[in-house]
Amino acid sequence: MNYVVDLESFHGPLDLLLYLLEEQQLEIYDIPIATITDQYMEYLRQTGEFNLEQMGDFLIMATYLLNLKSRMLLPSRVELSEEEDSDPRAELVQRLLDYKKYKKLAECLLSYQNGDFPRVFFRDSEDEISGIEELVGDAAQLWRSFQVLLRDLPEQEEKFRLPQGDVNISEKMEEIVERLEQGKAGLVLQDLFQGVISLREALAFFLALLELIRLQRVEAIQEQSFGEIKIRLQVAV
Amino acid sequence: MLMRDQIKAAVEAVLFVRAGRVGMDELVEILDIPLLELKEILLEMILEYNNNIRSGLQIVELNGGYLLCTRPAYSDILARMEKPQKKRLSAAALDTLAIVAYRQPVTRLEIEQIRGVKSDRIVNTLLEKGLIQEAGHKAVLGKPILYATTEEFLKVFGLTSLKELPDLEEL
Amino acid sequence: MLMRDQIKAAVEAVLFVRAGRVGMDELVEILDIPLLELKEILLEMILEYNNNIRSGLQIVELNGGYLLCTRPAYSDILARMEKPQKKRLSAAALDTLAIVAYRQPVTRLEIEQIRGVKSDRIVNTLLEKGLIQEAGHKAVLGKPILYATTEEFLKVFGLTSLKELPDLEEL
Repeated sequence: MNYVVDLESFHGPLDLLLYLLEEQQLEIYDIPIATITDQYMEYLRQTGEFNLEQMGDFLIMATYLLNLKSRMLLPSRVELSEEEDSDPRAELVQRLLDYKKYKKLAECLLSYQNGDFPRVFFRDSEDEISGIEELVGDAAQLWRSFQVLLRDLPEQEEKFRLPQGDVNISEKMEEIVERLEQGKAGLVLQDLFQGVISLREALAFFLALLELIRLQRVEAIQEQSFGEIKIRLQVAV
Repeated sequence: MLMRDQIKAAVEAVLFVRAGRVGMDELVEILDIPLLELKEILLEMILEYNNNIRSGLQIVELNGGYLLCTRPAYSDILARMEKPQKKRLSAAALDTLAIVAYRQPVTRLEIEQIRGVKSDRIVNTLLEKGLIQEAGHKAVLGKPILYATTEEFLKVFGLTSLKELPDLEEL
Repeated sequence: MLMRDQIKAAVEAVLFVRAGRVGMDELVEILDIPLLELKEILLEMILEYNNNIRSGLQIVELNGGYLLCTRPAYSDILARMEKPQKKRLSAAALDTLAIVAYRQPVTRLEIEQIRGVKSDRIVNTLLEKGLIQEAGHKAVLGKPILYATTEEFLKVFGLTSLKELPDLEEL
């Protein structure tokens, strides 16, 4: 049967494993690792769209399962020490048992919340009903926060600042044409970037160059692979 | 089937939990007893409460429903109670609010550039609390939403105008 | 000067108004009577409440304070009350909350080890909802934050103490 499994509906890889075990009425204490691993991988394969962050957790478990599977399959050639002799599944079994326990506790909590178990009720506060909470604050506090933020800013600003209005491509286009008009033999591409101090400026020069080429005012010629790229004014035909 | 005393206790519990009026029809439904019997019981309860000098509470009929509330005699004492827990803003909320207050109107990206961390959740929280509001779109690529502070913000921070914010340049 | 019965009524009114725990020191301040006398009165009140079958309420001691809440006997009836838009917790939130409740104080990493998934978002959500709180730092490398449940947690799940949680070993 071909269907897409919604991984979102599982809280995580342990939940999916428990589901697989329960579905086939398998014992947690004696997990058939090979079978379960194959089924687990099959589930992942059938999964269509997924949330990347969540998928990461599932993939970590997949790696772990594959590793377990291979360890179970390998014949033990060497005399194993006491510790290594223990069932490689032991850790997984313990994790599944732990997880199952807390899952049950979560169900208990839900029953409490629903009033399925004898519980006490507290008074609904007016706050909760109206959704109004009285917030307090003072302007000096606000000002101090901002001061601190500004003080820490310079470093961050260099890192995060995005292109703003200071990069003007048409100015750069004029500059390129001007420089090409001065040097008769044209320029080598790298020369364009001489004296450029910021990445944004370099980007502006490059965009300006592309635009000039598109407008057929300038041509760029590379005579051999990996050779210099020469730029010169296009001669009007 | 509940005994009469149990019904009274249940009514008290219901009125207690709901911090407001409980309609008669709702009481009938919750307690699953006939309307007439319930009315009779409530009348008895009101009398009992009124005669019990050891209780600071009373049952009051209001718009065809009933309400548990304190007796007026204790209003002086209750006035001494601290008002419903005043909530302080978290440091993250305060930072974000400071940026909006001083840089408004400001986009979320601009806030993030100053804070150096993702701020979508905290911006949403401030929106929900009514401390900031959307204030149009910035005329740049993607037309990001601009945020500004609200009147509620002024109220919470005890300002009558944004001009009262401490001056940045003075530092 | 208040009479003893009046003090009891006043205590009841104060506990009623505050939808949660009222600290002993706060009670002393509000009622303006000596601590020892107040303690004695509260003990009497707890007994009186417990013996009054006509009351659906009880006084409970919690973290050195007192609070008024319903008796467990009426949980069936009260569960029928419509909760004013109480938001249900997601299954993931419940899982996480269960781990914090039983393992507290616990770090985020420990939670993630048990759940097998990243849990930073869900931990933040629980913090925002006030169901868990930071409870110091663990004395290990990196000094990770420890989390514990709050009084709000007890309130939402109708517990008067963490001891009322089902026994872990019995499951």
